[in-house]
Amino acid sequence: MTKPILEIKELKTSFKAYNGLLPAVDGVSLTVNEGEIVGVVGESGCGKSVTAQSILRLFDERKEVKYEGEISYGGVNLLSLKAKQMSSIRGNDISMIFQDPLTSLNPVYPIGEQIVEAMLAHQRISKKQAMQRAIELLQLTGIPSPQERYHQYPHQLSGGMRQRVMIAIALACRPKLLIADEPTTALDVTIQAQIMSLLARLNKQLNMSILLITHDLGIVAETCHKVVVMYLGQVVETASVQELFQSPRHPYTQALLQAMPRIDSERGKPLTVIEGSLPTLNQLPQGCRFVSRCSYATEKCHSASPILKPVEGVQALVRCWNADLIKIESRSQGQQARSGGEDHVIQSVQS
Amino acid sequence: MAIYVLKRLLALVPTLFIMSVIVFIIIYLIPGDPARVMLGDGADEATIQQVREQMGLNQPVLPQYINWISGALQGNFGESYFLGKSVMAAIGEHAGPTFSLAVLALLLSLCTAIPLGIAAAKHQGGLADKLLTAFSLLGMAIPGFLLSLFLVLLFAVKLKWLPVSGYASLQDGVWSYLKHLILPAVSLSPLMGAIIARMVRSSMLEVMNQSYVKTARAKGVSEHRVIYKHVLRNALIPIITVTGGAFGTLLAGAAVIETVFNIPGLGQLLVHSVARRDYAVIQGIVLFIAFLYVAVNLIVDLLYVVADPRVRLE
Amino acid sequence: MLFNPSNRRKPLLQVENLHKSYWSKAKNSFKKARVRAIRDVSFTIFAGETYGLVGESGCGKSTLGKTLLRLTEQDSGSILYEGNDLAKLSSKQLRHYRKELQMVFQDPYSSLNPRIVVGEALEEPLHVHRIGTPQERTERAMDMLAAVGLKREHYYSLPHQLSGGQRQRIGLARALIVHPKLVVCDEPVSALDVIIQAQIIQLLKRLQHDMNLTYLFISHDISVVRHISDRIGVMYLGRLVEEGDTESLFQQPTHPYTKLLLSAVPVPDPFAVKKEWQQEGELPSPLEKIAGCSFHTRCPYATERCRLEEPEPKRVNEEHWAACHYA
Amino acid sequence: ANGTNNSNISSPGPTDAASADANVVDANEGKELATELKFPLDQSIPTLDPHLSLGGSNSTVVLNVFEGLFSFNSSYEPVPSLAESYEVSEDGKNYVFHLRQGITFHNGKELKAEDAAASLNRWKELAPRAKSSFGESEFEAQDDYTVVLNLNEPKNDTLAQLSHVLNFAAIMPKEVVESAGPDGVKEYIGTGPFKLVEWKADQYIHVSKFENYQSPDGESDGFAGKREALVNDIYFTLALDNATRFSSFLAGDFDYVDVSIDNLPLVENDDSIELVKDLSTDFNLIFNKKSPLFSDIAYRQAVAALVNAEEILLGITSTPDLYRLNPSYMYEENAKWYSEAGSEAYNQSNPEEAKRLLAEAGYNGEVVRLLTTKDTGSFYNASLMLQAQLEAIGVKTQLDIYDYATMLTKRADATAWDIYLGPFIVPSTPSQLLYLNPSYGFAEDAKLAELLKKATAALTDEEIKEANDELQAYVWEYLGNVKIGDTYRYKAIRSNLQGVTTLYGIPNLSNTKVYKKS
Amino acid sequence: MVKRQQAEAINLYKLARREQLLQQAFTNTRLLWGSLLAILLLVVALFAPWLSTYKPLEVDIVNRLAGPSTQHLFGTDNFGRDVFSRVLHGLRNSVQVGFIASLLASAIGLVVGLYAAMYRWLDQLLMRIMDALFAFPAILLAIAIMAALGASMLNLMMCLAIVFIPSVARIVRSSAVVAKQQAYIEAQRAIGSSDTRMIWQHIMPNTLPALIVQGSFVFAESIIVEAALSFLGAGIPAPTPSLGNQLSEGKMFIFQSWWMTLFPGIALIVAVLAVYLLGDGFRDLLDPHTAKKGHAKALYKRLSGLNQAGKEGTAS
Ligand SMILES: Nc1ncnc2c1ncn2[C@@H]1O[C@H](COP(=O)(O)OP(=O)(O)OP(=O)(O)O)[C@@H](O)[C@H]1O
Ligand SMILES: Nc1ncnc2c1ncn2[C@@H]1O[C@H](COP(=O)(O)OP(=O)(O)OP(=O)(O)O)[C@@H](O)[C@H]1O
Ligand SMILES: [Mg+2]
Ligand SMILES: [Mg+2]
Repeated sequence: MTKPILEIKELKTSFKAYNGLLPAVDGVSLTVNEGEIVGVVGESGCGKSVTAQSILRLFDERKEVKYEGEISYGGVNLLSLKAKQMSSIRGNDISMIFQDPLTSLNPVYPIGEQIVEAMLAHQRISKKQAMQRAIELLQLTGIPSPQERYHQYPHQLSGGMRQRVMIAIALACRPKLLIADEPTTALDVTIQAQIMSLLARLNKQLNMSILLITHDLGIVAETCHKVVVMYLGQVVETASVQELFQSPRHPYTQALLQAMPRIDSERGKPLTVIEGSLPTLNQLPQGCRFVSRCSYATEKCHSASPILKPVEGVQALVRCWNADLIKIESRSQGQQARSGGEDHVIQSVQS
Repeated sequence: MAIYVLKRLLALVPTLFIMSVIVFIIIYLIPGDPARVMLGDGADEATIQQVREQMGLNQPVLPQYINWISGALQGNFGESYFLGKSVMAAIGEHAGPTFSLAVLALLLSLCTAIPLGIAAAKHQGGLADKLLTAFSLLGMAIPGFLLSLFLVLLFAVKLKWLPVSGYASLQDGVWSYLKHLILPAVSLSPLMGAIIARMVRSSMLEVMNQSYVKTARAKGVSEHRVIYKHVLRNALIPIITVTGGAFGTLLAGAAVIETVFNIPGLGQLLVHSVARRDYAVIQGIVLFIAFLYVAVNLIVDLLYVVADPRVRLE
Repeated sequence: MLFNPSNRRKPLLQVENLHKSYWSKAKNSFKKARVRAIRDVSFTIFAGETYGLVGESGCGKSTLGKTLLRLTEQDSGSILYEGNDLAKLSSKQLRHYRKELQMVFQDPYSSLNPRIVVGEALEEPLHVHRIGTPQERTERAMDMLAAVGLKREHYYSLPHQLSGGQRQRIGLARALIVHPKLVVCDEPVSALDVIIQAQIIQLLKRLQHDMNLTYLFISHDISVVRHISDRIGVMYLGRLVEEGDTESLFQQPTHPYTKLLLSAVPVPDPFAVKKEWQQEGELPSPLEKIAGCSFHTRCPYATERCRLEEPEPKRVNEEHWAACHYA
Repeated sequence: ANGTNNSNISSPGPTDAASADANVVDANEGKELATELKFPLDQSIPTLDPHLSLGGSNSTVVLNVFEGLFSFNSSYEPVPSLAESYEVSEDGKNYVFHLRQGITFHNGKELKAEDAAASLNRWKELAPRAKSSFGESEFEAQDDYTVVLNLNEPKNDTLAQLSHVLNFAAIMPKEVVESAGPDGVKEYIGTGPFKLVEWKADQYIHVSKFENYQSPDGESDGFAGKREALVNDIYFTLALDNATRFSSFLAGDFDYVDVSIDNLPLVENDDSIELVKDLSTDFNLIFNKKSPLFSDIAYRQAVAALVNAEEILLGITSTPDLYRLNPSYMYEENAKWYSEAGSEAYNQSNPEEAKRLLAEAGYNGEVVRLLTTKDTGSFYNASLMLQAQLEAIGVKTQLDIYDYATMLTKRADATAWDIYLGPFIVPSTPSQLLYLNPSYGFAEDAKLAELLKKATAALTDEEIKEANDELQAYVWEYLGNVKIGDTYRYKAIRSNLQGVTTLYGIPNLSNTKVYKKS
Repeated sequence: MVKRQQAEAINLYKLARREQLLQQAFTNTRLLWGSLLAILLLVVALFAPWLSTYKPLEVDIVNRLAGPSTQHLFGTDNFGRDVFSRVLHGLRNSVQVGFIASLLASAIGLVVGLYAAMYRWLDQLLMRIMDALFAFPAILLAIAIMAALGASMLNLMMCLAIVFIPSVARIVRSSAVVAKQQAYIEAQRAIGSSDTRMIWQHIMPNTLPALIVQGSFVFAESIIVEAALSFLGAGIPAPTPSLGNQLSEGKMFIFQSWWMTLFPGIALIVAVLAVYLLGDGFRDLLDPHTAKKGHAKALYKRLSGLNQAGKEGTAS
């Protein structure tokens, strides 16, 4: 359970702009252990997707980006692999599903073919066998009557089903690690719930690690074992789920938790609002990147950039000079509210 | 599908109607008349009037138009004053050369445009891309008739490889047929090639940014397969659209080239018919070209169905 | 109206039996199809309250919002605003009411003209309604910028120079500058990150208080709706299936769809008891005609009756009803 | 003159192509003959109906397919062709034509007098010049091989009218004539050395050797005398574009082409190409006698005083080699009708006088509209030169350029133009002069008509000379038109094409043989 | 106080915008080349009478068909007219015809396109007519119209305008339809704007980039079609020099006097090229969403521009 399968150390991904490099990701370190679901959360544009795609090196290195740091998978640094070797890892050892199931499937080929394509790219099996397996996969992901669906085109499926097909493609070669980049943002809550439970089930059944990128703390709380919080291209906090929700240490994490209207919180209580501006990627402040919006900021925060380090009393890693000083927020309001409405909800559905 | 095609063809009726009215108005406005052209320089006024009378040209426009349209509705588009045959027959004879020319020019354009477009999209900003920019700009800026002058000078007059002008039908032998069409087709193709190449490039680039291409890459599919299987196939619809448009334009717009190369095509026939005021033929050709235009568009739409399973005709 | 609650409060907008269908050419098909976006919707919004509207994507929320403001024409039904039926007015007569009925749009990126500076965009409504001199308009726009927490400099910004949150503030300012009575907020925060979302929600609340506004608040995020609304309507496939005051609705969700919706919302609390997911099936296409209860395809309790017979609204309590045979 | 078969051969024609040909050492000795000839046509052909057709291109084809009772020799003298002989009454009013016997049409039918009469009656209705000459009289078939024509008054141009190449008095089968519609005959059946095989409008006209052809006797001269088809097939190929036509010649597609002076160097030094210069057209300036200005003779005189014929001709032909000054409306080769009477008025080139006359006439800056076209011929160049001359003495001008069809319509409209300057094919008698009758420029002058009639009615050579001088002198006095001059054209003929002769610029392709190119 | 602040802000904004535009203009090679060529064209067009060494109509039969020399830079034509001077005047006329024709076509096409996009019943009517005109091959329609109206420069301009109205109207209509569906147009309606205001104030500017590109295309096409028409003998009436006239005359002398074809030909290509480049360049400049994806410079601007102004919010 604790054997790491993916370790990222100080990853830096910079986009080539016409007058220099634009570091969209600068300082991401995280570890995914075998069988673990790791959540990555953060604001839009903070570099979650770039991180995910950097792992598979999906950007064009000749023109688009420059990678630095280390991504080690099973002891091999992916960033040092040749293009061919990288191809053999993609979809095979590590696979990925994207945010938008509506556009992530090629509209002109039947879905079955697209699943089979992944298998044929990596495995030596006959077309027939591949087809058989594809149907099994469709079944596994909970698509009714997979035989017929196999020959259907993406537009003939609903959003939820398409996302299942995406998952089936990702699972085609039984990867050890699945990277899911906001797999449910385009879907309705009810469908989201189905997909999330499917992922959780696959994680258990296949002992497959998942790197789950999302902006929804609710999903993190319900599905993940570990959480990585990102802000402006950096990891600012990593912690186990319980720890993070119980005692968030980074001011940004705290802000996130408090700004969210919750279904289980006291109604009408004002949300916490933080002001301040977000710096641009090409004009980053010298010190901490959160400094412009942080209410705890000190002189030091303005001048020196903090590093990701363990904090006293918890297992979390936090990128904050004041992590030790910041008062631990009491456990989320939900605890009190939960006894109210929510239990009832559960009951009513199950009844 | 048959119903769909039928519907589309029916939708053509108002367009054709409007066109026929426009043509009639133009004909009404153009001075000069066929009787005078036929009787030539120095014919006396009395004879001309007599022939005009016999041709029905002395009627007012409206009866003339009604006459014509009621014939047209029964599939009779009239007789040419000069060709000694029905308009339909004349068009049928002249459509072949135009069609051959358009097809050959289109093939030439496609053969240059598609590889160039793909290469340019694959290596955006690279050599192929720059080449494409140069090619497309020049292709659009050099008029076909200008190009044709120099092509004739070089390949026909100086080198004597190809004939200067004229047309041979397929029955006269494939080589003879091609020989006569090569220069005109080459003169016509740069413009089409330029437009198609641009479209191939931009359409490919557009598709390359789609997330399903990323999905394909994330599956570990080879780059070659990504380009040719995933990107090109999806980039096809806009390419088909411009190609169809280009073909339509070729069919309709080869008049100048046909004149330069003395190819007995529709364009030339129309130019001649305007010159000698062969009214029925002018009407017929204009409507026929419009019909072709729509037919090409219809075929393009039908091709969409093949290219993209999302498109359905019902 | 069936469940008209006590007349303590003054109804501002009463919608009765509203219908709206689109004849749309599906994107890649050449055939026209009928989308029944709103089917027989009736409800009342009282002055000064926030009425929340939730439902899945495509269930007709935006269409309802736009139809109320006559941005799209309804097929049938009446929209009584302070006793006048908006549905019957000509577009000229409607102009007058446009001042009092405003809208904030979902997408802060596309709801501002990219070529027009913010200030001009703000003055536009004043200009249209011929309010004030140019000087006064500019002053009012500047005031409004301040009211929504922006600086005066932003007057000269182009939309693309602003962040999403800032744009949404502009959208809000533009709606409020003519001092409307009712503001339809169509998913005003769903394109925003939590932190910005919180800012806008607080701003909405403050302005409601300051300017005595009535909101129709549309969202697919039930947590947000719960946070801001006094009363909530739940929509499913063009129908209002349940309506009630917020407390009651969350205490006592009655329609199975409401229950499903509530249970599907992930709770940001790792200690919460995990639920067993029970639901199956997916949203049927609005293109298909569904007989009986529109939810029966997904409802675990569906019976023969649900398949055949359309349920009538049933009262749960004074201000709370649900359209389910088994409520 | 009790003319019977007038077959004396007069002095050689201007081009003398035939004899030049004979002198050329036959470089093709020992070469194989080809059976096919591809011949360029430079104008589109609206109809192949010989009675209707007016353009030179038509005649190129028509004269090989059809024959008339008479043909011109190279001195523009009528020589019997389908006619065996003829008789004219003393008073010049009654003609009897005896047809050759045993002539068959291309459709196999034998030529009879009724065919000739029917054809000629149709012809005289359709050809304006014939109509004005003997509109009231009828051709009648007396027996199977005799046709008679009785005129009201003597016409010395009768035979010339029957020979003329434009609106050619071709003989066709009676049935064909009778079934003809307003737009011409439906079938093209003649008696000529070639028969029509296929007419692909706007592309080519294919004629092939007529095996049963019966040639008239006598030495070949012009279109008269012995004719023989020496190739099996001729494709008259339309090549309207000058540049294309010439490049096709250079590329070897054609063996015959007209050469502009500027292209001359390209063919001049080629031994295998023979250059032939032939008289093609004359240019005349026509006044619109109904226009506000030129209805006044003073203005016509002013323009006549101004015209520098030489400059205009140079503008048309670009070289002194290709034109000659000529005050007469006839070519000097046509000895019978050539006259220099009134020639003082020709080519005056006197701007001062012109200015004076204008001032006298009270010219006040009115715009003179020059009607022209760019479509065919050298109308445009000529008008351009004239415009320059007019402008130089302060006449306001406007060049109205239309396409050919429009120009024809405009020219028939008395309100649409003032001056028209164009090429004319020179006929053999004054009665065929288009511009002396009202259809060109609305000449409605009683004296002119009177003199013309007199000239036509004259019977003896002396009478003719006298009447003609009088007419010509009056033409220069009346100034309905101003003669500019005669022009030549160069033709380039490849040496493997032998025996092409031309008359009126129209090639005679019978007696022409083609050798295969090595 | 407020006034001063305001003025300052306006100035700042204007400055920034100008700087941005300038910067874009200079990094836009097409625009740069296009403008250079266009300036050249403009100079030629405006100053042709002063630049030319002879009168374009001055006939000098003696010196006809003389090759390029110091006296006649581009040689002389078959009338001995100076080709250089004629090319200058030809450019002037061709450019003038193209410009006015495209201006007319753009203006009318704009109105037709906008109103067709706005009102459905009008759409049917207008677009059917446009379809009919569109299906007419441009050259052939032009020949017919020129035959009907008679050859003159004014008629040619009108005729070209008629020929090109449909293509402009179609483009304008389709981008207006897209613009009409934008949320901010709906927002405008919600505010209570009148249709006229909506069309001209809000929809029209959005069609401008497309209009400019299409307009420039029409401009370039007009120059070509004018030449083709003159080539067929239906263009600007001779002797007025136009590039097409010169080409069609040169054609006859191409074997010995290549300069009569070559120089007008080059002039034509340069003119068309200039207009195309300019159109393309302008589109890039005017379009607020310049960034073709992957275009590094534009992307960079978008990224940095986006967040610079952000005083509080997110990046997106
Ligand atoms: N191809 C690219 N070229 C240049 N910059 C890019 C590219 N892709 C992303 N970026 C920039 O990198 C930063 C991080 O983007 P990323 O997509 O990782 O954000 P994200 O956290 O996934 O946001 P979201 O929640 O919106 O998906 C952003 O500022 C984005 O604009
Ligand atoms: N202009 C239109 N033409 C045709 N169909 C439309 C149009 N607008 C909306 N629809 C259809 O009407 C239904 C309701 O759409 P609406 O936008 O009101 O849903 P919504 O609840 O607002 O969804 P979302 O949460 O995605 O915004 C959908 O099926 C939609 O596809
Ligand atoms: Mg992302
Ligand atoms: Mg919506």
